[in-house]
Amino acid sequence: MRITCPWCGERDHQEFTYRGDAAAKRPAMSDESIEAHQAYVYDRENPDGAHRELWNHTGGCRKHLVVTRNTLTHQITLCEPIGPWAKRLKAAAK
Amino acid sequence: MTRYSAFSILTNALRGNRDWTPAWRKAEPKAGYDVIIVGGGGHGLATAYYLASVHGVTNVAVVEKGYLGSGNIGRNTTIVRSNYRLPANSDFYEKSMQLWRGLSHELNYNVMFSPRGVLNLAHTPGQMDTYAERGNQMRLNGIGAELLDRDQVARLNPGLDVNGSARFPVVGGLLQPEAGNARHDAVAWGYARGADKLGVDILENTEVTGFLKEGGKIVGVQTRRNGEQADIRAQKVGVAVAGSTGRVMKLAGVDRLPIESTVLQAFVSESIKPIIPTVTTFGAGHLYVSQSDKGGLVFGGNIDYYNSYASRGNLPVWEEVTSELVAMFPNFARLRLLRSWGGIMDMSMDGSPIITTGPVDGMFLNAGWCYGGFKATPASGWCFAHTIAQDKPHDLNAAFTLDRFKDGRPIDELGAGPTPWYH
Amino acid sequence: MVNTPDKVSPLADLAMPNRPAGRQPQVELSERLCDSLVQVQAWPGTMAKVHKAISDVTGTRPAKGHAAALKGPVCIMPAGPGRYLIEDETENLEIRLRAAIGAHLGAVTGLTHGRVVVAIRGEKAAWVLASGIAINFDPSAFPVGDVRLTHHHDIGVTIHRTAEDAFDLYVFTSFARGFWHWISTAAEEVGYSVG
Amino acid sequence: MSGFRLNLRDGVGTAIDSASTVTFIFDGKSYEGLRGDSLASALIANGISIVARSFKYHRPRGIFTAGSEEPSALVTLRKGGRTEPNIRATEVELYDGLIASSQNAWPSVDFDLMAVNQLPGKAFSAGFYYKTFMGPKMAGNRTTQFWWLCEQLIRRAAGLGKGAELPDPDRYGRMNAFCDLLVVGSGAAGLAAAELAANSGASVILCEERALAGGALTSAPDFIDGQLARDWAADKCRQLVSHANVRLLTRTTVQSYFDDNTFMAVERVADHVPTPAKGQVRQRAWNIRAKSAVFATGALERPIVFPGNDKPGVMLADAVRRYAVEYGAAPGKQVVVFTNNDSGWLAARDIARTGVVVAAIVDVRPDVSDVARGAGEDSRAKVFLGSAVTRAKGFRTLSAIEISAYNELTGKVGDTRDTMGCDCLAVSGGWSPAFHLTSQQGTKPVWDAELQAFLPGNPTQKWHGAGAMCGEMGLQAALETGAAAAEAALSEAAVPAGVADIPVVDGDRIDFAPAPVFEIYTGKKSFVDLQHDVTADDVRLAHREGFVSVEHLKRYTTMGMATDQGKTSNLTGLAIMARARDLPIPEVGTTRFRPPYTPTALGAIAGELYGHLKPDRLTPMHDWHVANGASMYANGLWSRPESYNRPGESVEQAYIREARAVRAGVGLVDVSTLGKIDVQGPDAAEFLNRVYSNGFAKLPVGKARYGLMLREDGFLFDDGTTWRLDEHRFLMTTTTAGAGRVMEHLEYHLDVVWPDLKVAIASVTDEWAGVAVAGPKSREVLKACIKGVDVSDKGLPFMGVREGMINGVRVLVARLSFSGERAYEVYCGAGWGQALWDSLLKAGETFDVVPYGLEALSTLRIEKGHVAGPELNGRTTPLDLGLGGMVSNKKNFVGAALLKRSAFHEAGRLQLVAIKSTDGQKIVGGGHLVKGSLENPGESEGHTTSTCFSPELNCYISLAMLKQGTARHGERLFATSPIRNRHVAVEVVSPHMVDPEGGRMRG
Ligand SMILES: Cc1cc2nc3c(=O)[nH]c(=O)nc-3n(C[C@H](O)[C@H](O)[C@H](O)COP(=O)(O)OP(=O)(O)OC[C@H]3O[C@@H](n4cnc5c(N)ncnc54)[C@H](O)[C@@H]3O)c2cc1C
Ligand SMILES: NC(=O)c1ccc[n+]([C@@H]2O[C@H](COP(=O)([O-])OP(=O)(O)OC[C@H]3O[C@@H](n4cnc5c(N)ncnc54)[C@H](O)[C@@H]3O)[C@@H](O)[C@H]2O)c1
Ligand SMILES: Cc1cc2nc3c(=O)[nH]c(=O)nc-3n(C[C@H](O)[C@H](O)[C@H](O)COP(=O)(O)O)c2cc1C
Ligand SMILES: [Zn+2]
Repeated sequence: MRITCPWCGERDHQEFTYRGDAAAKRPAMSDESIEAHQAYVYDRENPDGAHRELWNHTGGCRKHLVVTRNTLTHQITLCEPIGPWAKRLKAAAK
Repeated sequence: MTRYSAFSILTNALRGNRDWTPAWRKAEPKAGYDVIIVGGGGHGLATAYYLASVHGVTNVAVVEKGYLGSGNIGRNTTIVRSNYRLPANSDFYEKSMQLWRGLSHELNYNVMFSPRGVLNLAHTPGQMDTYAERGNQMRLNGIGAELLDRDQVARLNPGLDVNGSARFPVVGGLLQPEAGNARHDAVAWGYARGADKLGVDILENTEVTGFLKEGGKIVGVQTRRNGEQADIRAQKVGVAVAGSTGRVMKLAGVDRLPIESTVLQAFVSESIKPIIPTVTTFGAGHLYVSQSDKGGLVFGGNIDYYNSYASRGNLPVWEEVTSELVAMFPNFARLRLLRSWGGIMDMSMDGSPIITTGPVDGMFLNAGWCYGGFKATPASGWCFAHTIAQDKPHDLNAAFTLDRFKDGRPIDELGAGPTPWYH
Repeated sequence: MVNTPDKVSPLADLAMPNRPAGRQPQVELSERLCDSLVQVQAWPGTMAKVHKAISDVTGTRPAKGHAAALKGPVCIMPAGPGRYLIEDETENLEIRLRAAIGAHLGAVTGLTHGRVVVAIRGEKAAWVLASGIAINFDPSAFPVGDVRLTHHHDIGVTIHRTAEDAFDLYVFTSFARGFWHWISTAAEEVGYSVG
Repeated sequence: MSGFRLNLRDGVGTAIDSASTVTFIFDGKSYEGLRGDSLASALIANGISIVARSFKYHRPRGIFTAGSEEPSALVTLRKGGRTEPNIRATEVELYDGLIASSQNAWPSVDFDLMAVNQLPGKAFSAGFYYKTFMGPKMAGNRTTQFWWLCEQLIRRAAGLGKGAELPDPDRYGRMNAFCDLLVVGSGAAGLAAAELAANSGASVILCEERALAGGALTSAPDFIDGQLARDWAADKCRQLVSHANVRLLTRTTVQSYFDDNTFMAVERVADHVPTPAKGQVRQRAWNIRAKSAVFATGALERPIVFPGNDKPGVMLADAVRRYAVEYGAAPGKQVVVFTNNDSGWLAARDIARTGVVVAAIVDVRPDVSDVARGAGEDSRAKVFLGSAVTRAKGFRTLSAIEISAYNELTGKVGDTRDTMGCDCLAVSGGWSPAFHLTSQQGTKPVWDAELQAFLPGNPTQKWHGAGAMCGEMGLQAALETGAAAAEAALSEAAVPAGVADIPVVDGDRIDFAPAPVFEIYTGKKSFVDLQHDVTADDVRLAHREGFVSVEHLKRYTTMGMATDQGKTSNLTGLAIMARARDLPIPEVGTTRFRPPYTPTALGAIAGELYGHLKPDRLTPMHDWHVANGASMYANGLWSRPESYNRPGESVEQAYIREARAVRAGVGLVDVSTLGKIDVQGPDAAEFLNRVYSNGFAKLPVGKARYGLMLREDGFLFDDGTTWRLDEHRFLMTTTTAGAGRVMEHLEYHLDVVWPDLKVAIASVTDEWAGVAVAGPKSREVLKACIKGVDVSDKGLPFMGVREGMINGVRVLVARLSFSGERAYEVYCGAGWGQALWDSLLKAGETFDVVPYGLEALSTLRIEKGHVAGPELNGRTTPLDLGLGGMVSNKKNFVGAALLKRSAFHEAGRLQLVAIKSTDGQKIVGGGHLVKGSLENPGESEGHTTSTCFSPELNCYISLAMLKQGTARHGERLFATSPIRNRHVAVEVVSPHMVDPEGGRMRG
């Protein structure tokens, strides 16, 4: 697979480290409930089809991105920046 | 149905092999069953078989969307072992070993269970201690285990690079002498034939497309067979669809589970004369290899990490497994890869299986097999049949519930944590 | 007053100038000593100020896109969003940059000892690199002056294309010998000398 | 012995150099061939017909094809570490001194005793293994032993060639390539595609499996733009390589097609020479990322199945033609052509033109086209229409055939018309497009009734088919579809295509559609899969037993599972099953092709990783350690000193001496491998406070703190000290093994979870060398060499961090202790690591400083009850390890919520304790704690984690995890290791065995 890092450009997926389902959102620091953390840590939708997932470009700029990829075909339709630099990277892409 | 034996083979041969009959019937679906098992893989078929043979529940259908054995049962690297560390795993997989030993006779089908030994190589003294700890746990549980030094390992596997100059020198290994391989397809076919003989209907090319629900309880399945929809009712429905767990459970309204699906690739080389006697694993990476009876080196390594339902693998894993294999056996570099393929793994969050009642009323779930469900096939079927017939888990699978994640009792052999692709 | 001892490179004994007899070598490998290397990370809202601070200290500003900015001994290489690797001759670069860029503007990390620079040049330089590094070395995709962050298996590498046939490779120090082993083995095919 | 070398002249032997002879050895005998020969053509020219034995029945096998689809002619090449089994003779380029031998036969291919396997014949039918060898039922494990014995014998009989016993001395390489367009196959279609793309300025890679580019053109009699086909092809190649944007790779097979148009092709760089030149790789794996691809892989001829069809001498028609035309090697003196389509007639004509006698053409069709008829006349062969070859006869090799009347509609065989002497039967059963690559990607092929073949189907990735690969069998069509495919591909790669200039072909125009005849059935033994000995009856048996799905058919009979993957047999077997089921072929389906396209050397896939799997990671003081007697220990990729062994000293003696010296005086240990992460920013303290379970917000500048990091599920993840260098700048240290994953953990939280925190992190593991100076005299050592730091307890208190100079080197010193003694960690720039080490050694001389290794380091921390890797095994919580005090209940942090789960607070958990040997025996690693004897140990109540001899306590000790251990200090148990035959009486004690109050380290 080829993943387009919003900063480095298109690279082999081997340069990236998979970090799983982007839908898993950590509860806020104010939320200490076991249930909420439980869902975040263990429960996955595991869809067959479009999957928004996190990758870290560990073999490059070491920034995370969100990749939308079809789990049936492996086709990647979107690579979006995430994190503090997301806004700037998006703007630069335009 | 003909009983299989050397005698039946000879007499049939004399008659030009004309009298053999189908190994299992091409059954037509009935309107309803006591139990429907979704998934005609090893676990589904074994479950049906033990429901009929142990619990006397024979009004059973196994519903399989493709050809029988098209899932992981037909695409694994066939390693059978019980060299586990944690008690729940150890007891469960040892039960499986016991069933494996008698399986060919029980099914009157040669599943070619071959106790050739599984050898885990160690590359540092620290790793030897870790293996010793596991081996001792096995011994204490009554499972055979031996710690081998470098020379013993070298004698067992002549081509192995035991040179001190290797990048990861071999210092020894842990051997489970009674572990080994079995013939993947034969397990599926043997269980199918055995279950069929006891009256179980095996419905191939029949996909479950939904579940029938009444008052929140599952009362059957919707299917598509040869392009046609049909409902089949059942008192109880067991789901054993391995890599498809996510999609099938969604049909039952269970949207989230502690499972992710990923590809695991397997590889086979061209046939050659016997070159490695045992199943051997590389301890400084992730690689396991054994030789099939046909002569092919069957090997595999890590999963492809990312979620996937496509049984198609990637190139980095090719590079990783082959480089580890030739690092271990530098005399294999000129041997050639014949074929590679992928299977969809139902990776659970702690790397251990789930065999449980629920999570919906009227339903039973068998999933989360990760890399290692082939060896579990007999015990999994045995326990799942018990769970379905008795409406509660057997002691052997009592720990393999979904609740374990809620309560903080993961069965995490590697200590890798809730990241499925680390297991 | 004791003098600061010389920095010792892990390649000290390996990258010894050497020209093999016989076949004309098609690449030259060498170690380029680097006196000062500092990483600067701006915060998303402070880019302009950080650029200014860098320019105040080094006399030059980061270039656009993935190009390195060069001026005399100074080389400013883009190393991620808002992040630069700055090389200079002066030893107190880190201290001066930290003084110019306070925590409110960004972070300054000294990496002088953390990287070893391997230089490769020659007609087949791109060929040798491509045999282990999975980026496109075609000049249309990787122009002279550009910088790429990538890896060779376990080893992170920052590549600066200094000419069509020349590259500076910034490699993690602890891996430098492993990297040298790889690149010199790869270069055997085309023949190499050590400069 | 019927093959021979033809008179070489224009148009006969076009691929070989008649003037240069080459000597080679086959089965110990020396033969001559010509440069340009393949091993197969040279064997044919030397009259050798039996080159191999089949897999199961050990039947004699000859050469069947002229390419990589060969099922039969497998040999072993070379010797020693270069031994290569199962090599297709059809693909081997002859070189001087080549050594080949037959395999899977004993004593020889001509007379193979294993052929007795044929006798029980029908008993060895498909699936017979599953029905027998189960043996008598016996107690326990012994039940399986009968099969175990049989299996050993079966395994020895199975297999093909023997693998090498020695390591492969050759090297393998890799090349990463990028292009706009990858063209696979250099036949007419591929050349046309490459030409258009080349002229459009696109970057093009053209891969051709064979040594000679041109595909079918190399033996075609046609003219293209007035030029003989092979000359045209040669010209085109010359033009192509003159473009800077084109790379033509011959001897390069595109093996695998991965996601996003990533391909792996393998170039056989030095297989056509005796050994690779210096520095040269044997094979090179090309990892190609192509914006788009054109597959012009041609079509594979398939046979017709009939009784006796496996006899050496029966070959594919196009192969016979190629041997005669290209190699000037006639496979027989009397050739008969058996076909169901017109291409067989053209083959007959071309064969006859080389001077080989074509005695007859047998066609199942009652009538054929005029072109075919004309070709038949040219070949001067006797023609049998509406006829079939119903039997191949001969002892071991083909000597005659039986021709009978045949009704192509009913499949009925009529009267025998003729028995004809012939030593070569050239069969054509039609053409199957080679869509293996697209099938690898999961594209479902579609049936073409006219061609009686599957076509590739609709693309799911960026590729386009051209030529015979997509059913366009004619040469003109190949040229046209090649250009069209390139045009479509270029638009995908966003390169404007120029105008295609399509050449004009002058040659045969035939209809390739065959009669739908796959098998001539007479009830006698005929083979579908020649390598695996799968017969047509096996297919019918599978049908009878219910293995009717193609995938079941394949697995039950092993059809198509041999080294050729059924390239020439799958469709035929499928057709026989379709007939048995009375279904049209497409409804029976087809099996899936998987990568690689042809068997690929494992070394080639490993590429540059063959030989050096992983790089070493070394500290700046590595060379010193090695020079000073250290035995080195692998810790992940790092290499670390285990102990510095004096002459005659064992590792155990050495580490005990070292540890003792530290407790008594002072020692130095290289801690450069610890993970080090620079954490900076206005929110750095807050960030640390969130990722550590203990508080970090209020850590003063100039102080370090030991921190615990948990996973979000509450289990321990990593530990280490973090030093506050200034208000917004911290230096975090991690365990050696955990450095990478901690870095990723932090990056994840900064990018994904708390993107609003202003924190930057950077790995500085390689920036800093680290030396720990430990022992009661450590302060004196430091004092003797450090400048700018007051090392008094007040000036540098426990956990204090200061900056100073040692012999001109700027250092960071932190007063930390892993050993439990007064100790300091001194860090400096890695390039000065050795200088620092030397300075500290020098300063320590008067205090008898010793360097110590990992073993002593670990001994000291075990005595002290400090946890490390073996205790942080991913299944322990801070509470289990007695570190509950480091779990803040005043703040939320990663892992806080799930640590509250019930199971973590139950009685009966494994808890950290220490054990002491009470009988003087050694506690070996990996033991379990039990109450019983060695023979009858009882249940495991826990296990040891880190074990050593304690010089301080003068006995063997170990840290251990014990059920409810905290409450069991004082209890007597046994540390048992049945696997090492050890059973040691131990006492459970508190893990804090040395200086529990910490007075020594706090000073
Ligand atoms: C490459 C590879 C190597 C492996 N190696 C080993 C090994 O060495 N040792 C080991 O112990 N384990 C190994 N495993 C794991 C093992 O194969 C699996 O864990 C095990 O086979 C899973 O159980 P199963 O046989 O029931 O699954 P499967 O055979 O996958 O059965 C599930 C069945 O459910 C069917 N299904 C899915 N959805 C539906 C639906 N909607 N309706 C009807 N049917 C449906 C599928 O078609 C499939 O046939 C390996 C797996 C792979 C992929
Ligand atoms: N001899 C016959 O009777 C006959 C039958 C059918 C077609 N044809 C002729 O075949 C030609 C069709 O041209 P074409 O270009 O489609 O096919 P082709 O057969 O001329 O060329 C295909 C080429 O692809 C190469 N190839 C296949 N797979 C490969 C892989 N994975 N990696 C690298 N190389 C690979 C083959 O070695 C071959 O050289 C026409 O000339 C047509 O007349 C002839
Ligand atoms: C243990 C084992 C051994 C195999 N050996 C061979 C083999 O010798 N030849 C072969 O072509 N395929 C072999 N296969 C692979 C199958 O052909 C097939 O790829 C696999 O069952 C997956 O099915 P699929 O490729 O149709 O998806 C083997 C599979 C397994 C599990
Ligand atoms: Zn990037």
